[in-house]
Amino acid sequence: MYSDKVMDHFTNPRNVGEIADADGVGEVGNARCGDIMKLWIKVDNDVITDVKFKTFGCGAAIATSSIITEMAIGKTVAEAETITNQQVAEELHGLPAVKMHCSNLAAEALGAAIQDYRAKLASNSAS
Amino acid sequence: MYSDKVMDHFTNPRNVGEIADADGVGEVGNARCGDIMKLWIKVDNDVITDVKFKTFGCGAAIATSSIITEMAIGKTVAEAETITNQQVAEELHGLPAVKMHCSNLAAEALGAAIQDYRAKLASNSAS
Amino acid sequence: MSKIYMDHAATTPMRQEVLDAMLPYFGTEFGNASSVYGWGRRAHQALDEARDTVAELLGAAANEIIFTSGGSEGANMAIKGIAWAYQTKGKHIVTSAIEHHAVLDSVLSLKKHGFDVTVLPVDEEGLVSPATVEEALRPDTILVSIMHANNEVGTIQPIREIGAIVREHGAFFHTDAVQTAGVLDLNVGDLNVDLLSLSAHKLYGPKGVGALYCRKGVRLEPLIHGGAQERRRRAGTENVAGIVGLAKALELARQEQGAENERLTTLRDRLIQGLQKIPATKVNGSLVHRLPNNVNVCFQYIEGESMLLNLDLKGIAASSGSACTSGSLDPSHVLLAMGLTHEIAHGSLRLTLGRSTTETEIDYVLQEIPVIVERLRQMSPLYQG
Amino acid sequence: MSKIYMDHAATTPMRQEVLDAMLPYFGTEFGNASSVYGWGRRAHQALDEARDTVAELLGAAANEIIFTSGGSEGANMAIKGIAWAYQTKGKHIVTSAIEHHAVLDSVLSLKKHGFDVTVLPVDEEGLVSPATVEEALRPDTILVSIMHANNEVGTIQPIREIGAIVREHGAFFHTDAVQTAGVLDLNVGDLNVDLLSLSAHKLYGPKGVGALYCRKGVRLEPLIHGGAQERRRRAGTENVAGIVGLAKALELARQEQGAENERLTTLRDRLIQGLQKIPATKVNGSLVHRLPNNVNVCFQYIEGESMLLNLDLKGIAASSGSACTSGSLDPSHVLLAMGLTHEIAHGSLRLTLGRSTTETEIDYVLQEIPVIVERLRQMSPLYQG
Ligand SMILES: Cc1ncc(COP(=O)(O)O)c(C=O)c1O
Ligand SMILES: Cc1ncc(COP(=O)(O)O)c(C=O)c1O
Repeated sequence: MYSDKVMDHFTNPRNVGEIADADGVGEVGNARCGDIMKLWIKVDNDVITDVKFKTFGCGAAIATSSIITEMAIGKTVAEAETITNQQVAEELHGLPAVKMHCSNLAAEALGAAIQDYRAKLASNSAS
Repeated sequence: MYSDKVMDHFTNPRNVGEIADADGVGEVGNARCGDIMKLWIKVDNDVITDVKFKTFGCGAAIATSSIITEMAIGKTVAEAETITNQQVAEELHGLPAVKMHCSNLAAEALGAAIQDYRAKLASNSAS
Repeated sequence: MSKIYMDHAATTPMRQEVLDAMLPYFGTEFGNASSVYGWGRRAHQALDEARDTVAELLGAAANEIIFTSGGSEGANMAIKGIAWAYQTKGKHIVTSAIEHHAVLDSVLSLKKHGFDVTVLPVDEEGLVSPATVEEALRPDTILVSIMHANNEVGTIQPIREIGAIVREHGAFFHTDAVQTAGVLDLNVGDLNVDLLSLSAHKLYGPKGVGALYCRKGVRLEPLIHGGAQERRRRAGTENVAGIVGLAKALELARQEQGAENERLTTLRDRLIQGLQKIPATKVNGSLVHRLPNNVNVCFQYIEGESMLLNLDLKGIAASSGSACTSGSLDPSHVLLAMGLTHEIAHGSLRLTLGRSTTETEIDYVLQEIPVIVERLRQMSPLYQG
Repeated sequence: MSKIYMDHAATTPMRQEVLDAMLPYFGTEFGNASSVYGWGRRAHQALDEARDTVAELLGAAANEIIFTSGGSEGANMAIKGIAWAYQTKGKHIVTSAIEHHAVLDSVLSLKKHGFDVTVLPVDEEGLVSPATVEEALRPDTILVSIMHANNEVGTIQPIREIGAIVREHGAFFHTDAVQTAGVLDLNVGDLNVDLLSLSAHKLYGPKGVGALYCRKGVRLEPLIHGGAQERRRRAGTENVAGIVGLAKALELARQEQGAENERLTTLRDRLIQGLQKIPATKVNGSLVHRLPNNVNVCFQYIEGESMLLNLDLKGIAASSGSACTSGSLDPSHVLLAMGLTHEIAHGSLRLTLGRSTTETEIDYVLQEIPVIVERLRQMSPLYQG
């Protein structure tokens, strides 16, 4: 049911882990629904230089987490923010209909991390 | 579904035909129900000496008609009158449940013929 | 002469190609199509492919096909499914007097639940007229169910015309295509139907499997509740082998249908013409709007079952009325609806030809039947020969 | 190591002996069992023999057996059939929270028709207590449906005791024996049941066929109306090959059941003990009242599907919750009813053993699972390893 690309990212997920001194952290989903995604970003000069994730969830949740780290690294924060769940699914060569909500989660987690980064930035410059 | 004995009587029915100078004739059933049985008897000295039948009906109807002619011939009228549909079915080594009503018909036709014979007798002795 | 099978409307022998297509799913590919691992995915893929095949042959989309356990389940699912899903829209259902019992009894069973039923008459050829359907439609009519071709007399109904009228009126239209699937072109668009049911064993496929087409957007209350199979419209672990067999049988039938229909029509007409020579014989059903394989006649003064038994003794398998109602003692409701008397309806004989039928068989049958008819008539108190 | 199939509760590979028994009915013996000629009579006789076999194994009479298209149809037929036939007696139905969806959704579907439903809780081992059943019974209770053994956690219910209570009360009692047929002794007299449903594909028979036992004198409104098959209780041309396969599979299972259950119980316990060594692991379901082939565990901090995919990559076929509800995203309703949190229920794994299972396979699985669990936990934001 999953594409080869999904299975590749599921089997060899890229960028698993945490970033101790992350510039932004986002967490979405909840255990009740069976999907939690936590995502750390490192930003240098408005460019995302590193992303790491940890995910509790199904195959699609893990694969979308993995691929979105690859999609985000190297992009400016503004560019990364426009990544949609549609794009994530396309990048994985499609997802089963019942699994489309998982691709939402990955884009949401990235968005949450960027928001956290922005909030930190604002409070830093405010202080 | 039919016993070999039923099939034997169906394939080679005994005593098919009419008796021109019958002492009694009985007809039961109706075309609407798909079964009509007509039975002629010849009586000599209170003993049934010949029986003939014509039947419009299913395999069971034809077989029961045939066997009841054999059962009746040689019996006294009183004896023949006691033949039950149960006996007819047994003599044929059983009939399918859905066909039991046909065995009724044969005994009824014989009964009707005997009644006709008795009625004629009565009107003859009366005249 | 070896045994002659002339009861293809009752069921058909499964084709070797169909069995071959099914065998892997009885063997190594035994997975449950709902499972995520390899065995499950391959079973699921087999279902997907079968669904695509069936959908394509019907001119439908794959998600409009629901696999069933046969024609009876399909008809029940369509009729009760629409009734319960749309009861707030109306509770009136229209059908015809010559439907298979799977349709007729499904519709009638709803009466107990407060549905109102109109059973349309047919003319003496066994045809439902579109005008009668139109007259029967009411504001509260939610469903019309008219069979594509009748299983006893082979009459093909004007489904396209009826469908247009029903659609115009805003009701749903189901057709029981059990006798036409694999024989006629079944394009749900051309036929103007919303629901169409078929059964594999009538077209050289396995028994116990069928399909229901249900147009996109048409809701159905499930007949069988439970698991999420068939997009929640029909629960139960899918009969993968059977479904693969159904698709294969349909595909083969479609390929051969043109030539085979021509061949059967010639044989059918030869048989009808031969039987018409027997005195006091009536051919039932339209000679024009007729399945290529159906012959149905009544021989006056004799009863059907005793004819069948005699034919069986001569090695000929035939039927008198519908095989699946042979547990009943009433004469065919189809023949009665066409205006035949009980007496004559009891003497009906149905011969339905198929892939194995040859001219030699037809000629043998034409040689034996007159003898049997004469013999039974001589035994009949109704016959003044 | 070749592929390992440990999902026998989802479906089983068909046995060669079963296929061999079926093949004639896909070939020369293709007749419709309702037909009067030779082909039909032989098909009918095959049905009679299959019916006798099934009846004998259940301690029932032949005319108490109704052939169905599987477990889901059987459950729907039993539940809706009783509901509609006895609605004037009462409209209350009792079932349990851990039933298969075929039962649960059938019962719940009746709510829309004015029936009143009590869904009984289970204890943390997944057991329904007879006392709870007794408390739930009311004067208007017409039916109680409790499964014989659960398909997810393998818990065997006290059917005999519950049956006695229900009978005493004058209601009817149905048990879904889909998971126990071919495994446990099923004597309907001993079990005190009025209705019992089973499915062939769970016991090395074909998919798409099953049986419903319905005690003599118990009326059922048909689910599938139409032809006179199955004594007017289930219309549709009989799936002769499938029914013959069902009978053969049941017969073989009964012969081997004793020795096979012993063998499986040993393997099962070895597997459970091995898995218990993994930290933060919970075994679900009673360890005493348990099917010989069922293992069900929850690994905290990880999600079931990703475990299944990893197992699949290692050649191990398993399931997380019931295969037929895997289209759903909710965690198992069975585990939730047993008091597990959503979070933990998401991490459940079911391994169900069968005829092909060996000790070598068990040991291989025990070697791979801890690695997979650890790997997924390392990836999990919930795990503080
Ligand atoms: C306990 C139980 N009941 C009912 C069913 C439904 O059986 P089937 O898939 O044959 O319809 C299943 C299996 O899917 C089951 O495990
Ligand atoms: C016209 C028609 N509809 C429905 C059916 C029922 O199909 P099945 O026997 O597959 O349930 C049949 C055949 O029996 C039929 O001829």
